[in-house]
Amino acid sequence: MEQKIYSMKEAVSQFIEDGDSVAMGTALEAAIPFAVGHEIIRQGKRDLTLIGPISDMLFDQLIGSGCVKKVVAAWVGNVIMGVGYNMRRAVEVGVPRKIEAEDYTNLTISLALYAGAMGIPFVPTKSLLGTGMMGGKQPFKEMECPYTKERLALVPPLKPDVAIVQVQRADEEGNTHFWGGSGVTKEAALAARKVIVVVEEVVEKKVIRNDPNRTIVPGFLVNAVVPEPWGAHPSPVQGYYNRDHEKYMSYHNESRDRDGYLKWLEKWVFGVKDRKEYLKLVGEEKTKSLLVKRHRKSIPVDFGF
Amino acid sequence: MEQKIYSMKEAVSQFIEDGDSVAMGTALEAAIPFAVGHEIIRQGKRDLTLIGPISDMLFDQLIGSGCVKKVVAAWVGNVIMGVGYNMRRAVEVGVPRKIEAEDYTNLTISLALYAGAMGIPFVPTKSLLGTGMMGGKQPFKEMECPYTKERLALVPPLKPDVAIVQVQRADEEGNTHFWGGSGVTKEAALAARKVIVVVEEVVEKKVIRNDPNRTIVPGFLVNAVVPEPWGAHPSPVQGYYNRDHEKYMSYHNESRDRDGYLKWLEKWVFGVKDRKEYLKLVGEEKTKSLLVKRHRKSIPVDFGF
Amino acid sequence: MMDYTMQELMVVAGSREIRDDDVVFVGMRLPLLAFQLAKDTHAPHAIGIFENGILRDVPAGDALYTMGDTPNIEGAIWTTSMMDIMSLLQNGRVSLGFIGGAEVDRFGNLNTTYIGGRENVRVRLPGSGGGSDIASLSKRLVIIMNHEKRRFLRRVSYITSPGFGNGGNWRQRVGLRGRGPCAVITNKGILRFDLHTKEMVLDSVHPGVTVEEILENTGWHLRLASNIQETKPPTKTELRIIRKYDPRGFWTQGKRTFR
Amino acid sequence: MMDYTMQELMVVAGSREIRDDDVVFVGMRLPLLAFQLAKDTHAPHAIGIFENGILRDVPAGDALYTMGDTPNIEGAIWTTSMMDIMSLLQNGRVSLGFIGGAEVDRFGNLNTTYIGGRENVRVRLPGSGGGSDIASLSKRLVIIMNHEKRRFLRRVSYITSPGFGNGGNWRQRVGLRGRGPCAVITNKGILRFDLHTKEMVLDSVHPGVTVEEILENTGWHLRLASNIQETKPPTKTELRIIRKYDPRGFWTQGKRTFR
Repeated sequence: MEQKIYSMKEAVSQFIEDGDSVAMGTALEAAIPFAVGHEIIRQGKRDLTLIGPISDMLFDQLIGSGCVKKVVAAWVGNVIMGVGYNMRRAVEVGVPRKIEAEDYTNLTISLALYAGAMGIPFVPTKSLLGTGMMGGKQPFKEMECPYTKERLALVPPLKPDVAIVQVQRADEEGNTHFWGGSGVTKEAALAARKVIVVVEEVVEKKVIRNDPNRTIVPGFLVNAVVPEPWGAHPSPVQGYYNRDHEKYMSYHNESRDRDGYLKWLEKWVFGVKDRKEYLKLVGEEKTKSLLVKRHRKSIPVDFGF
Repeated sequence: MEQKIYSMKEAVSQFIEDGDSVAMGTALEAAIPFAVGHEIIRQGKRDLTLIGPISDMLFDQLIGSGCVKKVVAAWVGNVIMGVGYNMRRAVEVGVPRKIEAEDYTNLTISLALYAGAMGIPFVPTKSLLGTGMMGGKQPFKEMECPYTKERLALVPPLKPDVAIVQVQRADEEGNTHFWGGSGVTKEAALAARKVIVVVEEVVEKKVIRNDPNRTIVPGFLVNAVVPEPWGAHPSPVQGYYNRDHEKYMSYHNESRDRDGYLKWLEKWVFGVKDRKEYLKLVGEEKTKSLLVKRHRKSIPVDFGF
Repeated sequence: MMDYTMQELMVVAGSREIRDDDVVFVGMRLPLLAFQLAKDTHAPHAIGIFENGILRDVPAGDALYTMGDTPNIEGAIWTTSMMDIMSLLQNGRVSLGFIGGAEVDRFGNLNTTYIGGRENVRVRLPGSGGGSDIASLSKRLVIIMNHEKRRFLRRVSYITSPGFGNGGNWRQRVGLRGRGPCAVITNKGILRFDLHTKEMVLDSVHPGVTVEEILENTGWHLRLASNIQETKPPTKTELRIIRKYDPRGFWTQGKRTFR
Repeated sequence: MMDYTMQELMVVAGSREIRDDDVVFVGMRLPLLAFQLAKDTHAPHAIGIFENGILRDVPAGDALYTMGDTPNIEGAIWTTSMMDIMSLLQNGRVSLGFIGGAEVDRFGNLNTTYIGGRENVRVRLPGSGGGSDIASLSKRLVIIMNHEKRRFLRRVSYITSPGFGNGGNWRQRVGLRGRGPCAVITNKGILRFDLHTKEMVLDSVHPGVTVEEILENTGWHLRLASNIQETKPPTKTELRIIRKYDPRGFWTQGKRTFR
């Protein structure tokens, strides 16, 4: 069997190329692949198109670091604090560079990725009609339904070059378990050309086989499995750690102007060489405080015969 | 909270009306709601439209009992033996009555139910093109894609009046767990106007809450929960009992001519008043032999915080 | 003496829009608190759905800052994909949605994307998220936002989430399904919409606020309902419940801290 | 002396069409056995998918009669919806599909629905199931069926699963994606398709069968490949494996019993 276990450095270097479209943050506010994002910044990837439903801080960081040419998303900012200042600077004044934005809604970015996963050239919807998202350079068209004669907006597929799938666990072949609200994770993975899975734990294949309904991506679609504990911090991973709210607040304040952002970047991304060093900077006291305290275990079901 | 626990008799009488379209057998060869089907026959429901992907014997029984006006399906027969003789007699010579058939494929009936669940008036597909399923009274249209100019077939939504969801367990409010290959179960339930859930076991709500990713239908869409152990026999229910292959073979032989079918019907449906009596007829030795012997339990995951 | 904040009053007003049989597209911030308050008071059977893929019938076991927080998944009834949740919405299964906005106009259209319009961006805001979908597709819609002249405009420069367009039967003309907004809850009062023109009308004024103050903070000549009421203030029970779900006052006391 | 059945030979021929890197849309009956045989011999990394919502990378732990049998779910890698599986197919992720049919014509079109055509039904067969989708969308397609004159027709009266229509570039003209059938495995021989005309050509003859016998059992003037081979018979190992997966001979020995 093909070897699929990679370090974060190797996986980003080998599977994300300049100019790629990358789906990230597919589970919305949870399981955001911050470790991947920071490694992309360290490796200086350029001209990326970021694809995601909402983006809680991560897209803002990649934009502020000059990695991004275009954002295809329903929302870009900092969920508890509001705007993303790097996104504002890039769109409003072209700092650090001008970026394009394709504006979706959460429903329509789901439909676009699902169309990509289903292999069809569009899906119709009753959303978008009458909004500013129609027209211009936006990808949507309008048509009359041949059945009902009602107005429909059409959403063409999104097929990311790479989907980053941040989850609890996978086996060495990339058979991937996830629990919690999955957002567009499965759709993005099924639509993508390459899939990188970032896991808290690599588990034996038996763990997957004992609960195949928990699988969100089958291994044959996966190019790399990256074991990276705490890879989603400060976002939460159900069953592993909770959200570190303060980090979102301090980022908001620190990134308010360009200099402040560069200082943040120097400290949290360039100042560390990998996730281990990053976690040292976060501090053990903090990570300990984020661990799961109130456990709620699923009750086993029988897959036997 | 609204009382949703019903006996099979009550549920069929109250929620399935003459003329309704009913989605059944949504998990294909597994978890087929035979107990529901037999109660429909006993209550003499008429002019039903049956909706399902494939139908392993159950649709054939309902057709042979005169309950059916129309079949909307990808396949109607007996999976290990081939044709369904009642389906043949109904279509070829109108016995016991002439029925209409709308012919789908497994992909397109999925898309139709999914379109129903998504609330959109069609989904395009690359299947169906060039086949006999296009044209005539069939529901599909053809169009040129406004993006790619390629030919597309269009599949309009199916919105069943009733979806029968045969599963392992649900709580009293209809929050429903299923494991195994789900076929079109979720899509049918989300598309339907009424949902009847048939369970091997009614469980405490805590069991659902401890594993919300296992939920396939949320209770607010469910009208009735029917506790009916062995309700799917002779089809299998993962973790509860295996498939009784012999019953499919003997049915095939017995239903070869109309008289044979009527004898089968007299013995297995009209000869018993409910599932309990049916199981007595099957015999304890047989049911025991079908129980799960090689257990395979899922490994718990933590939903805590 | 006012022993509550205007945010708390907004939460209470929001919760009063929730009926016991509602399926509520909850969103975050004040609407989330409104949902939790309603669950604990007059709407114990209401169901809350969240676009990341969550359906709950009990409030979360700890304070929430985002819908993806771990306590919002613990004890849920259904955790699934965004597609499934948005399908419920598009299929007409959601009876009530809440959204906020940076700018609103007299027909209830919201802009949360481009201040100044797409071609002439002055401020780039985060965008729609699920807001536009909720405004387009939920049966009833409640808007919650601050009442300021720069936010309450005659005409928004960009429609992220459609209200009634340019009024009248615009929604039908463009093909939208949901009935459009039924209330705008601000930190000064509650506004509703004229049945025919679909223009916003001042319906109630919060305690301590004057009609004049509201008119001054509205960017067009706001029409008044014939019988403007005073908004009923929060009860002690309601305040106790809100403070249980926002223990640090992050959303309702303006205390932006987690310590 | 032939110590195997023609069904066993068909299984072996089917398994030889499977490559180690294939994602196979398995189906049931002989193709399922072919997949299991290939897994245990030359294609250990092949993946099998089943339309009820199953993906497996090891054969099931007990004999299977339908894809929904409990041993087919036990030990699977992914159990999910039909939509997900069919999406893999439509999205070009399936490299090989197997289907059977009641009638086939010289361009590889299959009828499994209406013998006599839809308007003039002589026999109503079960219909497409996933067959039509697999024929339309999988990259390579292998047809497995019995070789009889009434089944091998110049022109089928109804196309359930499209082959090459009326030949040439018909598939592109009607908008189909998959490359169409690459082999027809029967109980008498193996047929392939002319690269340009897309008409069926006899490629190999099973041991003990003559070309004449095949021509007599084909409803049109069947063309012959320039170098017709004899189909390689099953090895002992192959037979042992087949009989492990069909221990009662239900599919390959014509023993329709479970005792």
